[in-house]
Amino acid sequence: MTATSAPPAPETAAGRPLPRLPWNRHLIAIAVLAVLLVPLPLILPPAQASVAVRVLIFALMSIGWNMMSGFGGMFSFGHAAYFGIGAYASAWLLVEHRVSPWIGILAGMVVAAAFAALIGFLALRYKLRGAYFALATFAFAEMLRLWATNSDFVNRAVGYHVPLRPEASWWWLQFEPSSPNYFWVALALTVVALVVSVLYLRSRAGQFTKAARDDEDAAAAVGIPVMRYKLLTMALSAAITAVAGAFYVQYFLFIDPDLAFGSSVSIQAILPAVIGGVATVWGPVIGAVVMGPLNDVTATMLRNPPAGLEFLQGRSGLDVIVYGTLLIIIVLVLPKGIYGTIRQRWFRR
Amino acid sequence: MTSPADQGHVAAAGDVATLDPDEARAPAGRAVPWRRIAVITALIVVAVVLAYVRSGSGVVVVQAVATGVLIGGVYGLIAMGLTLIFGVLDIVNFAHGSFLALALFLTFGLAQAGLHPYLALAVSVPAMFLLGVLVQRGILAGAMGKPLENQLLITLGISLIIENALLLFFGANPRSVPLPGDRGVPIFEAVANLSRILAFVGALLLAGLLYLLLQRTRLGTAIRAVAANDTGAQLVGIDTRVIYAVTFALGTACAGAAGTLVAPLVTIEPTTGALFNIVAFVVVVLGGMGNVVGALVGGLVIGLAEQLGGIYLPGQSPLLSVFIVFVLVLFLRPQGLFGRSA
Amino acid sequence: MTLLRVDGISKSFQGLRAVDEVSFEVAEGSILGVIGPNGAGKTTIFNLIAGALRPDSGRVHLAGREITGHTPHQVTAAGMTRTFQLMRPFYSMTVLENVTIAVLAGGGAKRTARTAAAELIDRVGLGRWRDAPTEGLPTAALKRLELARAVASKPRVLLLDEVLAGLVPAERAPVMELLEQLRTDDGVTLVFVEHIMAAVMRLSDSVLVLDLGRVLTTGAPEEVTRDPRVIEAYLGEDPHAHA
Amino acid sequence: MRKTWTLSLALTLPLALAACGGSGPAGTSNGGGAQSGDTIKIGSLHPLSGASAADGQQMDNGAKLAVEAINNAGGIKAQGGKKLELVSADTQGKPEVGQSEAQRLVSDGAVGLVGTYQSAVTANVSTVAERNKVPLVIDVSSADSILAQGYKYTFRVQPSSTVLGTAGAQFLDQVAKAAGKPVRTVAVLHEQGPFGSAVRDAFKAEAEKAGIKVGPAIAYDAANVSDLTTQVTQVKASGADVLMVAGYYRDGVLAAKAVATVKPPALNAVYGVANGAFDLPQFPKEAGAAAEGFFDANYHADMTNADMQALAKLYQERYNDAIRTGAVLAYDSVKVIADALERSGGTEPAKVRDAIAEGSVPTLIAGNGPITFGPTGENENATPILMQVQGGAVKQVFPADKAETKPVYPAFTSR
Repeated sequence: MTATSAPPAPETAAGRPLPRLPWNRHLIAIAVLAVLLVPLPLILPPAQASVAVRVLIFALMSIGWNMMSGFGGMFSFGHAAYFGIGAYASAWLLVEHRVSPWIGILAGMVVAAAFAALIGFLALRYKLRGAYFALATFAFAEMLRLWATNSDFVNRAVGYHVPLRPEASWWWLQFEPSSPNYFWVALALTVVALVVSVLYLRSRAGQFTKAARDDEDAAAAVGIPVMRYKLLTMALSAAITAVAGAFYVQYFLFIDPDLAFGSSVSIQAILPAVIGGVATVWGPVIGAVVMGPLNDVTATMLRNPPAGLEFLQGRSGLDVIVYGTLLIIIVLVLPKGIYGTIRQRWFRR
Repeated sequence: MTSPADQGHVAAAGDVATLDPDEARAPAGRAVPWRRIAVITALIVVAVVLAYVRSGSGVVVVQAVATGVLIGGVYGLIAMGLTLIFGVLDIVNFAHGSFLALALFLTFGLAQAGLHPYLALAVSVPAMFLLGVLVQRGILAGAMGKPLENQLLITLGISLIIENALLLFFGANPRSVPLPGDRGVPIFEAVANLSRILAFVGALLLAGLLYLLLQRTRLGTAIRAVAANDTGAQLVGIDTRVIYAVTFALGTACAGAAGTLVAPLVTIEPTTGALFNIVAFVVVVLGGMGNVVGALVGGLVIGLAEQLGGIYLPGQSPLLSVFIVFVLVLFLRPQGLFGRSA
Repeated sequence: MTLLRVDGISKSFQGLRAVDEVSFEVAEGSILGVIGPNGAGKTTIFNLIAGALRPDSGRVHLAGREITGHTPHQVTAAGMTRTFQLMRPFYSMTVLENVTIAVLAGGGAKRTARTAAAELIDRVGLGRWRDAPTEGLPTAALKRLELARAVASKPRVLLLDEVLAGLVPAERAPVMELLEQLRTDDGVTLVFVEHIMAAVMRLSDSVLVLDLGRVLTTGAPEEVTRDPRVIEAYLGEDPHAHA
Repeated sequence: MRKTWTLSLALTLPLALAACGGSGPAGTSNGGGAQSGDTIKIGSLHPLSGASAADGQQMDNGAKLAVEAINNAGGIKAQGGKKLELVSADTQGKPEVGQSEAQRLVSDGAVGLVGTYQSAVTANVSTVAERNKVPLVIDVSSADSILAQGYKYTFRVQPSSTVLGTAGAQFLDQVAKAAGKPVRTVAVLHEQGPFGSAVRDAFKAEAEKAGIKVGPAIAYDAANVSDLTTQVTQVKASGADVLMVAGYYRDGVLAAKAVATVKPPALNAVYGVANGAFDLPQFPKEAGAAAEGFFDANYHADMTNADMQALAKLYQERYNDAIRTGAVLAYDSVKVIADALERSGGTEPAKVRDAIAEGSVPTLIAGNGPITFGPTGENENATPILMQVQGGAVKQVFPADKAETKPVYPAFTSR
């Protein structure tokens, strides 16, 4: 970092300059990456472009999860709740009330944030920690799933189809199926989420959140209202994951209770961050890049299995076995995840 | 935020229980908490009466109670294994249900080969015990003492692998293991299948055996010692690594036994175990994490909640009422109905 | 002028009275030493007045305002900060970040917080560790960090829970000097729990002796140590056991 | 700043690599592309793996047999005898996968799609079809909502949930009246998903028109129900004389076992509507005596039709398995597209779509007239028939022209 010509850092009484904050580096990296990725959908064949969109949805979900569980230290096993709320809020507004998905995304964020704050308030009020906290978040997501399955208000297990529009429209967030616009919108949303998380982490609130994660009592003792910042973090985390849900609906044009609130959705929000690196800015993104295409790779393999494994043809489940194995290996061998480990080696301050 | 800072790391989930003032009055283990049993019984009676009012039919309520109690015993057995593992190893074992699924398929295979389904116990219990030892020594031992999330993620990984390996090799077509000579048995005005009653009785027997093992044998004493204080246990010469492996294996053996017992009742699919797993977590929290007797009682309560909930909330999934009970217990009595004792 | 006033606070745990009708006052700019054998309730009293525990009865006033039952961060905001007996840094952060957060939490401006924190770190003599991660820091440094972090929130009253414990004698003197400076230069009022009698004798204006949750006696250091009840209370326990 | 670049590169590279890793599908399709000049592609989208793989493979096989039959008969004669080529894809029963696989088939040049079994997957695939203006002929998927979107490119061969529920109620009324024991009260036991609910609603509306009281209606979660005894006890307590059951295979067997255990005395019949268990040959085998007398009003392959018998024989020989109705529906669906190709005068999907909308194609499904599509894309002649387990085998019993034998009502004479 010394090679850059930055304005001189302020010096202290002892005469040593203060270390530079890493945040600008993150912001620059995000910008560079965004610019590099813009032409991607024009290069990729359509099938791969849709994989790329899926990667971005994974990343978005997991950036949200990481905010609460990584930086906030509150391990959520129920992020499907927020993904589903985002998906359902935007689908409900669009299908039942003809409201633009853009407004639907915002509404989903607001509702998810409010729900997260409510769960968070209850969980913190009753001092649930560790396993109890994780199980409570799981229970709330499952309750939403069961409720949605049987509630006329959200069309029961049928879910929602997003009606097709006669022509492409930015306002209705609907394009030709092979349009690169989908990728660009997802990319923009992911970049915004990354920038928001970097800005949040360097803000007063983000710093307080990390302090409260490290030691709640010590944080309170230096004057941090721990509850307020934990709730704020949970709300922000839920809002980001809700964006992923809302975009999912607009891209796949369909949602039902299992796709929205199923426990596998919660796992999909956890895995990228754990594989990439929990409590790192880039972990969820890297994890999503690893995880997103796995399904297609294994499906391809199972369609034409290599010699000796012919009996696997037409079977499914291999992709999840690979996720599971990867998960165990990462937790045991690289507990800081792929990026976390790399950062430790390369960017050691 | 009035958490007692001088208690140090309250974050360790099990400690929550020890903060309960009631705990002091009912010292761990021995004394029978009559008052609490009375309260729970009263609550159950109220729930049954309300169900009667709601449904207007005595037969329906009797049937619901019978079915609930019978399946509740099985939930209890599954949850005992889970709670034992939590109490001793501090692991929230997400793979418990998948061990059960494995035992289901094992039982199916043996029954296909002509063995009586219940004789499969002789294979499934030792096999799952062995698998438990292997998993604990091979995978989980490397993460002992790490943050709770690590173990949770590892067991999640194990469950994903087992479940999908079953899917990969057996496919998802539902299978069943019919019990020879199965028939309806009248219980008061209600009826229940013989297989269901046998599963219940079997679950109670095994639960009793496990209880005796923990209370009356040297091994059980060692396990309880490690649960209470592992460094202390180490100091008096207990090899905690062996105890960890044995306890985890006992837990998975419970899942194995439960798998064989329920095989005639359920449709055998790779995901069947996951359904039981969710219920078992609820039961464990209800009974108090690490409390083996609490798990059995919790199982009965949840079995009833599931059946009666179907009467209270018609058209809603019975699981919803299970989760409602779960969340209420989490918030109001996080230490469970019986606090903590292993 | 009385800055901190504690009136008859009590706290029971599971029927056991850990703190029993304890009252005392601390004048602005003074230093109060709190001593007592193990289990006397010293840390519990800190927890009660700093808001970590809610007293069963009794009141706490800070600068004339009642703060009984306030949460810890509210107490800190009202002007009283505590340290912990076991060092509790924000483990994922460097020394500088730890103190910066405390400066921010004390209402410091974001622009100048890091500079202010760095100055504070230099002042407590942690300069060479400033950019080090707190993981693996020696005990002496962690004790200083705990102190720097507490001071960073600009308290009027500082509650110190055994800041000297775990330090070798050579490391104690500079810390004691620092405490005196805090009183003289910054006008901070100090209340400290301590086992090391030499420090209590040197620093305290007055001493509060606790035993079994009650106030045994209070007075000037020399008087108190001559009090036969105090000596009796300490019998069977070496007051330097924790040194 | 060098590290920033390194980081960006490190992030971009795996993404690019991952994209290549996923290129299997495209590679496969390029291989197929070489033949695109001389064949006409039809896409077959079914769950070839996953929870419904057995049914999915049956349907895919049915589609294959149809293509084979058409090619053996000289291909598409109006287009110079061009041969059909079936491109199969696996939805894994997952909507996202269904969507991307459908997209892949369309990019490969499929002129029409056949599929897909699960309603959620079909919903997604129908959207792909609509957006790409390629016709989709649904073989199996009964949810009403799919065709309620107003899509122009989606057609359905099997009857919808509403048709099934309505006809089910009519059959029940007629059979009971003919037996001289008109139905008084029907209790309903249905899975809580869209299928069970839609069947319940349609059945209830039609039954009440005939003066039959319907209630209680008890829902259960098909995914995790392990026992239906309490529910059947509720039926017993209600005193209903008929129990209608709308669900899938596993829960259907549970319901049969529960009825055999509880034995509601007032019950004259257990009556499935589009039940996933009651009309399958393996149902009497698994449920044993408990299955005897069970009715099911469902679409079903017409075993009285000679062509159907030939197809069943061929299927048995080729795949060593008894043909299921799903496979027959897939077979018919391919026939629908082939018929349209004969009349469309080209292979542009839009023209094929118009030809499908106007077509009339004979079917192997019992009770149905030729397949003709109404304005919403629904097969106007799709209707169920009534079957009953008699002597341990599933028999067609109603309407009279499709009956192999007479219905037995009340079904439980011995109780």
